[in-house]
Amino acid sequence: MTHKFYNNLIVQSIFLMSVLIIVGLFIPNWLVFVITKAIAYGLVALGIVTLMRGGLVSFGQGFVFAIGGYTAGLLGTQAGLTDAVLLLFISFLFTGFVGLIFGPLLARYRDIFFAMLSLAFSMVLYGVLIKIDAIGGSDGFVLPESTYFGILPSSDYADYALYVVSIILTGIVSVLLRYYYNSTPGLIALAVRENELRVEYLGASAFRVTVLNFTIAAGLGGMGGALNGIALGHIDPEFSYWTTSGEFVFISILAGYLSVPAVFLAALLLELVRSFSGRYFPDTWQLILGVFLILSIIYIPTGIGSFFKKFMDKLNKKKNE
Amino acid sequence: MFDEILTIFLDGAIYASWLFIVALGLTFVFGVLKILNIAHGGIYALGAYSTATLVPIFYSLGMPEELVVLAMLFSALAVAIVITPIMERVILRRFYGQDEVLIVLVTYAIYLVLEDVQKIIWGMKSFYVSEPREILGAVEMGSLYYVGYDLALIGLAIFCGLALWLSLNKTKSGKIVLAVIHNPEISGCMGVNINKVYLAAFFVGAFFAALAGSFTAPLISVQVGISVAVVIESFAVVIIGGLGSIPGAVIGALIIGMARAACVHKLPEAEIFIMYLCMAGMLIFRPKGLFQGAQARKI
Amino acid sequence: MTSTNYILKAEGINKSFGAVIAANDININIQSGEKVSLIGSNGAGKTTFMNMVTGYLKPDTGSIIFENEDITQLNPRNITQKGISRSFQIPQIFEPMTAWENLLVALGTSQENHSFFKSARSKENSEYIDEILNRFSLNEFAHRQVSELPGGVRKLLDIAMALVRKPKILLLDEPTSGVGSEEKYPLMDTIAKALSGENLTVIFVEHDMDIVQNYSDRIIAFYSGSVIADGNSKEVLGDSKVKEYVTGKTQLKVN
Amino acid sequence: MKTFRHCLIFVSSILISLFSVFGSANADGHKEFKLGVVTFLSGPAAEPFGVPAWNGGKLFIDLLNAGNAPAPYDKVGFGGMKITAIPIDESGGATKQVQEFRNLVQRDKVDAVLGYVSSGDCMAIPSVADELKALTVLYDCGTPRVFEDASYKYVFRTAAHAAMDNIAIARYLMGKGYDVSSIAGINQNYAWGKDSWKDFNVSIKKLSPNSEIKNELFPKIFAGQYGTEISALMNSKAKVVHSSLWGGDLQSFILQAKPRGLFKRTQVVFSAGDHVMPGLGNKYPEGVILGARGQYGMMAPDTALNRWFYKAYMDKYGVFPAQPPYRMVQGLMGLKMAIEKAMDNNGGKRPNKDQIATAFTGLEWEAPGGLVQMKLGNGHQAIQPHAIGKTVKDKDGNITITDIVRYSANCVNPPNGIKAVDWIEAGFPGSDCK
Repeated sequence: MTHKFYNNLIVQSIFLMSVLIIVGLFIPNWLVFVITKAIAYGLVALGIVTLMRGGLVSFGQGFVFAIGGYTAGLLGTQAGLTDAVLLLFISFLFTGFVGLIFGPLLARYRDIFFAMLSLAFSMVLYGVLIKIDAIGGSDGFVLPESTYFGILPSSDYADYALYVVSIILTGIVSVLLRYYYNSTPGLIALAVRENELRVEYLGASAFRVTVLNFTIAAGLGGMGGALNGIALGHIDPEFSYWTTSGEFVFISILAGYLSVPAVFLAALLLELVRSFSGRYFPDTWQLILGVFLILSIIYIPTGIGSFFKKFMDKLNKKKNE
Repeated sequence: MFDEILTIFLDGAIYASWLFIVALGLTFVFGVLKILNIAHGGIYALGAYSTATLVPIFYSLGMPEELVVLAMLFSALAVAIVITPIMERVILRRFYGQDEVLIVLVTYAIYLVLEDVQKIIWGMKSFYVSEPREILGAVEMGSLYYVGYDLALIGLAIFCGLALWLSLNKTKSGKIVLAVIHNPEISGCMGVNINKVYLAAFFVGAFFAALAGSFTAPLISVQVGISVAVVIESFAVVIIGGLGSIPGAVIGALIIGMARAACVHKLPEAEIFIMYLCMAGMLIFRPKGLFQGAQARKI
Repeated sequence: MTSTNYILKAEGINKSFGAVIAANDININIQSGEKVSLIGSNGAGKTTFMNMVTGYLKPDTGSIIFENEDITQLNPRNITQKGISRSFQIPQIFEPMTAWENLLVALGTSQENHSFFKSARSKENSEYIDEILNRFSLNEFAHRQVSELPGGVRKLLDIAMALVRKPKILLLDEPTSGVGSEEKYPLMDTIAKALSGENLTVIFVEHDMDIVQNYSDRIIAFYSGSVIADGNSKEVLGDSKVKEYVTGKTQLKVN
Repeated sequence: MKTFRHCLIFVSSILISLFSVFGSANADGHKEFKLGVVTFLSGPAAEPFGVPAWNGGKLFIDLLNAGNAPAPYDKVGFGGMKITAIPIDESGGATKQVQEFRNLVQRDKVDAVLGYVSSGDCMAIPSVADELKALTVLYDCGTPRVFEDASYKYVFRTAAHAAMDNIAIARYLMGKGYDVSSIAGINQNYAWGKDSWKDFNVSIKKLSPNSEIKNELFPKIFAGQYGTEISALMNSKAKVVHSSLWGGDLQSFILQAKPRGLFKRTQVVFSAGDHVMPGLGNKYPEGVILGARGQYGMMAPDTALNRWFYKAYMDKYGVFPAQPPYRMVQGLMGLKMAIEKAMDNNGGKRPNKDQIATAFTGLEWEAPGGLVQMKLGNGHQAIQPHAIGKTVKDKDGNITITDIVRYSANCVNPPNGIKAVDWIEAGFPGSDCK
């Protein structure tokens, strides 16, 4: 039964990825780019969702987002490494490692304190980044154009190449995370969310679960930051600013913690709302975004993911009958 | 030498006073409602705008100059009276008892809305109300001139802090608020109207936010975008002092104020960074701030 | 007698909360396989003792020895891993999950070397959980969300979760509290049945003297932080101090 | 279930409204020139820069579309094509701007983008612009590094960079015999502020080698509170205090420093000081030496073109135009000239962007602030004449500018191929001051 489930999951993901990759050829360039950006934000939000499954929300994912972005950027400008896949992977590993270092420091805290301390860390990083002139200070710097396995795509296809890479990457990450969520440690994380005391009394470490989730979230955040940096071709300390972190939290709350695809859908939704309101209401886009945030928190408090789950449950029930 | 120390001390004290007034409402609202109100910065900006609007009207009515402080107080009060029912009653109240982080997000959304509300009401124009700053004249301190108004900010900060602290600890309603801070559920069972306490506490917080804006207005050009930095500065103060603690806010403001003044005079390269450095140091050595108990874990 | 005979030893435990003395020079030795009940009025120190054994509280002085190892300063997690599990007066279960999932979490926490790529709902795990559900007669509730379950079932589930790890000592904190009087015996029977066949040391806190007499072979009576009687049920329940401070004169019905 | 329906309605209504708006925007006229205009519409830079600049831009675009501008700008729109402007808010940082830029080019399919006040944005946009082959006019930002560190095919800057402002101020101080034996600076902590201070203090040291730097302050941008900095500047007792602060920061600095006597004790110079004059009015201090980043506003040359523009702006908005509208109009004029030149070369047909880029390179045109010449950065970076003056109260008590000294473009701008800093360090070789 379990094998079937995973086979299904993998088959489904490959199918979905192929569809998206093919669709990418036919949609306008700007939408390809918006989706790539939404994936970058979605990856970070997926990290927060992973934390949320353990009962925590980080208001400072800009911290790892910026570290990931700067890692990819500096490898590009300083070490001449321009392969997008490699950059994304290295950023993932490096920020994951950073998460492993900072995780224990933060894992002692819960609720609002965790959120605020993570926010504080991101603001400290912001302070550091605007101070270091060697990496552009508050102006940030431009990233070199990315290559893909040694090939520099022509500018017409650069966006599409990155889109394909990010779709595949997201597919892999989503499947892996689904595995993790369904595994025993993933289940224990959910239990920590509900009753940490009991988890300890059952002999498992809530601390360790939190550090693990924080590390995963950091890695994902870093990868998202790298992807965002590569896609835009520019990074600056704004990556670590509190308003950036706020957007990630919003995406994860909008998505809820029940479904992985919902996270990316939420990210895309935010990206579209923001970019269209910025385009058609340049004077009042913040108002529109704010009202959108409030309304969606009021009317979909459990997130889009809960509908996904309900739908899937219904589907499964029908299948079984 | 002595001159320089005096200058650093005065500059630091003025800046710290400003920070304290800005952070006071934030830390108080957190203490009572457990809401970290990002929209605090937006209310601050509204306070500044409303002062910039009301003070010229006040002068045009031919009122005596010295009483302009009343107009400033009134404009802060007006902002709090308008904003509290909308924010607390209409929006935030729906979220009580839900995840605190969700509420932070809601206040962030409100912050975004307030940013554009300022634009819709007051447009893109800058406003100047430097007149109140001229009442107290200038004072010679060491080799420098200080503006009396700036020095009076120190007094205002002390007054605000003491007033809030005393009314919390020495009055009956203050004690009720303390009881709610300690345990809202039990206080509710004992007959305290929690909703009322929350409304009042939010009002006080909003009033201090607007007051900070009102008294900053004469120092700056009031225009769009003045709130974003305030959010993070007041946040730094409460992180250093400990969320929800009034004495903590005093210390937090003093640490940042003094450190910044010392940097500007002695080590200007570090100035931009010093606030974050204080915050980082505090996070590493005492992550819950100076005035927070150590317990944070459920176990 | 050498200490090896005792699975759990409490030596000279003192604990106070400000002016309240919760443990006053407590010395208790428990042998493997004993079924011990702790009695005493509220605030007598029973739960404090239990909390100190499981590491939630640290004694001011004295030490707790489990299988010749000092566990006084260990935290609840480490103590659980050593083989002392507990249940709670108010069931500590994961409300939005089903009973089955609750046990799955309990099982997961007892396993080492987790794989991140293997579903927790594996065949082995399912079989084991079904067996436990069976032992506790919980089968019919397996796939219902626990927040909807009746009190007695919640209690059973709480205990079942503690037992998943196959502990050496099981501490039950008022297993029948919050359960209707007519359900108490069936509940205790189910528990006793589930625990039978294992050489398990059980320590439980209980207020109902009938249950105490019927399900334990040793009783320890607490009063105001001190142990005032310790022995078999006849000795303890007949003790004049116990009558005065714990059971009350009239309530006692000796079989 | 009810909430589910709510959610569905909510999400779908958002999507529908978004796409309907998008759909309607996609209609593409043939005789139309779509121009993305990026400038600050929110945040602290909106009031001093973004909004007046766009006011000037809007006014000029309307006049062009109506064919009401004087020669040589009297053709309708750009070479007969009506201009449709799409304004975009510049706030939110360089990264957000890169994204907005892509949206303009890829989604709205604009024919050109004109914009960018912030130096950070100007550093970030050009590489994307070239990657997307999008014609881009940087109309305002200051940092000299855009075309010194790299070269771009489709990017043009139609105003001189900040080196000119600071070199001219240094020349003014020397020329008028001010005491520059000690200097101090307060500049924002980012490209603009740092570059400005460096250009200024190196220029001063070249012109007066014994000059000593007393104090260099770099408060963060939009700090708003300068009490401590003012004390430090006054304590340093420097003879000259230089600042490139702008917008709300400059206004706040002036408001805070004035009652403390900074402007009385010290000679203060503002490298971009005029644009806050319309707002501050008579609160502006006397005796301040200031530049306007060109011959703009009160320091504009007395030409027919300038008189026309000054009056048009004044009539429409009731306030005199300071540097921002001048600079945007200067950029629009350059773009117009380039397009029309390319059109002529193309036999009167609508030129493509490569043809426009070729025509733009090395272009010269007469703007209200004087002759603009695309001489640096291999024809992509403008130079222009400059003016420095000093504030004074006129007999009605109004603040105005006096003692104006004009500098030719070649006097205060480096020649092509040499970095501004290097040129200053080398002692301004080849400079031609009349």
